[in-house]
Amino acid sequence: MERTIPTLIFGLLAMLLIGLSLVVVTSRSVFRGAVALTGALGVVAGLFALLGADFVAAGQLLIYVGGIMIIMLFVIMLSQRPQDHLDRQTNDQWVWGAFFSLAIACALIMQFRAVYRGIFVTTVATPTSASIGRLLLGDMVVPFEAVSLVLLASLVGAVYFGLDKEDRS
Amino acid sequence: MTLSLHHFLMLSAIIFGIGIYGALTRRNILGILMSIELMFNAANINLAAFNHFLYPDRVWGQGVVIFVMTLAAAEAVVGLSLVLAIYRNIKSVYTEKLNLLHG
Amino acid sequence: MLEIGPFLSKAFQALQALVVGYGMPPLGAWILAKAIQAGIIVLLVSLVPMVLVYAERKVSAFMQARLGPMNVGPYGIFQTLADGIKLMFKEDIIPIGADRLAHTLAPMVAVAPVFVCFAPVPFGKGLVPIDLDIGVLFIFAISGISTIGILMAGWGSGNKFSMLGGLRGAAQLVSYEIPRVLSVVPVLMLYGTQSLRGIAAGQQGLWHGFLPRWFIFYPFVGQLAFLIFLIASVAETNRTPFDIPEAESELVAGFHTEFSGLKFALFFLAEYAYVFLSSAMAVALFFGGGDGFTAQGWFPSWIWFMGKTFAIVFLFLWFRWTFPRLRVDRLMQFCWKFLLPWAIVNIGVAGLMILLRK
Amino acid sequence: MANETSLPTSTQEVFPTQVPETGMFISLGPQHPSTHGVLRVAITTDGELVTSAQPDLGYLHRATEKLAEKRTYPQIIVLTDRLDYLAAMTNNWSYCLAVEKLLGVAIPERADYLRIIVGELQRIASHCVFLGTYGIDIGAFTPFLVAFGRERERILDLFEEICGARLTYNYIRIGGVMADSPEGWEAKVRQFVKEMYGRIDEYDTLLTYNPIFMDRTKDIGKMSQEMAVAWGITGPNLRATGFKADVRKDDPYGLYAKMNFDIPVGKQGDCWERYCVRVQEMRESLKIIEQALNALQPGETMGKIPKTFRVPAGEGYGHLEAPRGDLGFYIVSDGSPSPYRMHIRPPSFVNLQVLQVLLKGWKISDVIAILGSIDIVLGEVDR
Repeated sequence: MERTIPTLIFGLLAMLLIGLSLVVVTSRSVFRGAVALTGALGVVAGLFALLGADFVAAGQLLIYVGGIMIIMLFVIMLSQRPQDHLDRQTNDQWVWGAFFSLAIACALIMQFRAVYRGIFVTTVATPTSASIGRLLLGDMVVPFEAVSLVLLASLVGAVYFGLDKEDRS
Repeated sequence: MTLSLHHFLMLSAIIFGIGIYGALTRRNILGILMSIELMFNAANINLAAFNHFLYPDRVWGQGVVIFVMTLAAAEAVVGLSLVLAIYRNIKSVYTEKLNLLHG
Repeated sequence: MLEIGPFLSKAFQALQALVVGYGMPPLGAWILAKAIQAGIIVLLVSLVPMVLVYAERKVSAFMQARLGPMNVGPYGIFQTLADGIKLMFKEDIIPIGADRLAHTLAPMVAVAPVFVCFAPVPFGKGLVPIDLDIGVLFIFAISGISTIGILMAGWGSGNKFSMLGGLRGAAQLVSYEIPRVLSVVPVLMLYGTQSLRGIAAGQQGLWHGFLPRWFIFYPFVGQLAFLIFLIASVAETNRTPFDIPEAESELVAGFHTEFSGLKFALFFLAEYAYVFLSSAMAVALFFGGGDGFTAQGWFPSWIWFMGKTFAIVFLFLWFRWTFPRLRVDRLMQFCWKFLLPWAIVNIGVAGLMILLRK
Repeated sequence: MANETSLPTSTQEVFPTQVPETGMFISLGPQHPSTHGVLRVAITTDGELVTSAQPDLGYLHRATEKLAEKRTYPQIIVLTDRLDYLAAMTNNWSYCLAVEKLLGVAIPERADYLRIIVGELQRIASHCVFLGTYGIDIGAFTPFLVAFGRERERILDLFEEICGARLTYNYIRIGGVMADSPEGWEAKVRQFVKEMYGRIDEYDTLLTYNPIFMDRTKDIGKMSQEMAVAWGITGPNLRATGFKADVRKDDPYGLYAKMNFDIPVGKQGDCWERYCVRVQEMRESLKIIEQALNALQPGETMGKIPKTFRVPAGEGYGHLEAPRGDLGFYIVSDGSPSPYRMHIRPPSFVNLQVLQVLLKGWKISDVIAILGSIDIVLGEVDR
């Protein structure tokens, strides 16, 4: 009983995630695609929670759903018109793209099945925020600072691209 | 049936494949960006799964997930501001319209 | 005393023992107990907005030299109920130019996260639905989902005013989320936990025998953090003076222009539930939760908590009926040039304080 | 930015046939909460910035001027009530001034003082509506119910007592006023005036000096003096630019020459000063009412006017300072019981025209602030 419930939840989340991802790449309306992606990211947060990564799950919701996707939808609202879903949304290479991506997915799945089959874990998940905090400001402090520099650079870059031509000088 | 590492890995492989398909075939720059986000998330699922199943007493995998998310945020912000700049100049977000270097 | 926390936990234990006795597996019994608790929360979160709507109408009436609702029931207390029934039976209109899916889903996406957000709120001693270790972060993360609902409403209505409202809403909510989260960081630093119950528990007791050990009474840090949190919370709930996404006189009704009936009611429910949530968070973070300082024994802790929460809700109502609306660019300037720097300064000062105390 | 005084070159700007290349086209109205009636403003925007704005009128046109040609002179007063429905008293008065000029009749002194009292009360009531609705435009709801629902209501009660109507009074008649004030009315007006001073101070604390309100309105929608004169702006909007013009002083009608009051003026003609001039005017009106009440003596309230009369052929123009500006009635008579032609110069209509240059370059939120501060009444714009 205790074992099957996580499996059930996983199956549910997996189906939702695959379905929503397919909507993301096939939907004619970019807006609907983005909403589906938002849902997919939420489902990924659920998977993180299932994996015992509570802090990362909350971070996923906060950063992806509450931040990135809102900016994404913002840009969609600025650059799309509601009637744009009448246009074709895929290019001419979609057959080759499907073949190629299917090949990659199959290769990966076969590899994973071969190498990582039957690895279980019995430990109970414990809260992780304290240990992640120690990790980020301890062992990982150099990448942490590097990432903050990258963020700063991207912020400056985004502001620069966002300016009008006459404002740039 | 009990959950095992390869379930998560297979799911992430499928999502990664879908992401590649989207990135290869979408006409819309925004669609391509969204597909890339999907691929990022496939990788994140892997990282968290490896952390959970192989090293349950440590959180390095989760730390890396946080870095990936931060970098994805940076990527999205720059990418989207580029999309807006492109849209301002050529009034379109379709990739085949970006042919200024085509002569 | 009427401490219902221990009583409730005993009742749930008895219930679980009972159903296990009838042959239900322990996990099933646990899920049943949690489902009942969730049901109580959903009921509470659905009922509180009705009280708040009535309070808002009465408070605004007294501020505006009039009586407010008086006809339905004594002093009009059933007015909200009547309005709710009216909204339920109104026609659900979807405009021709609308994106039907987004238009239908938007109110649900806006309202669903609120219920989840109440999970880690400590309503009193032993009255925490789920004592999450990442409580504060959890609430911020989940409540961010509601913004998607606003954007979907703005896009899905197929209306320029709604679209502008949605755009403004996205910009505003993303911006004010940042100082709101940062303003809480000093609290987390000081008490060393993200659990709302833990934070509230850390604020018990008195300084010098009369001043409660609430975070708001820490010199400088406490007041500034509360101020930033309060302002950003008002902005997050789209209420005047930050109601530009639904600015009535400019954008008709912004993102919910095209919504009628139950869908409109859901947006309303979300707004008031978020007001209640923000107030409850402020009480747990800054006002010691269910702590009753010197008058500790006079009332049970959940009455203290609710009383303080409604006092802060009153602040929300007061703001709304006193201030005009900010302009959209000034709103952004206020967030990025005033709130954000001060929130960061506040974190620095809190760090210094903790260092000096060691 | 907004200093050009030329008309738009083509109708293309008014009714764009296609979506503008950058930004979008918004039809603000005719059904919109802050156009104060059925005005439509066709706006094209670039982001939130307004690139062009065209007021589009006529939704409320009732052909008042043509109707007047088929009515007898006393019957037309009823029509004037419906022009600026927030200031019907001054409409009546202005029309009666024109007819009285043609007839050459004298008005009893008491009637003239009563006219001043109700006229100034009407100005306060009208500015109360402005204050309340402008508060709503900016987003503050409380001033509306305080100014509109409390003070204006008391003035309307006073009007109801003196003439039986609350909105369309038909009180000021050719040759005098309809009826003398009822017993105790003057004391009530005195009481109201005494209390009103405090109320206006209350508005100041609630709205005028509210930092957010000042932020929304100061330096917004600036109008230079030259521009105001070129577009024929009158009333508080003109005075806010610093131009000291008031019909009550420049061309005194009735007994205003005897009254002692100031004309409040602004400096730079932004929204906040347009608002402030009106609040200041309410105080001046209170002063005038006090003086008129002190000078009020018992006596006749109607001149010697027969029930039916013919107006000698000729033309007459009467104008006065209505709450919204210079309101004029021009009447051409051919000696018959009804005018040959009547023309109205409505201040709202003239003030409205400046919007097409005043709105350009501001944000959508500012459009609402500017539109509200011009203070138009559509009943008068469309006539």
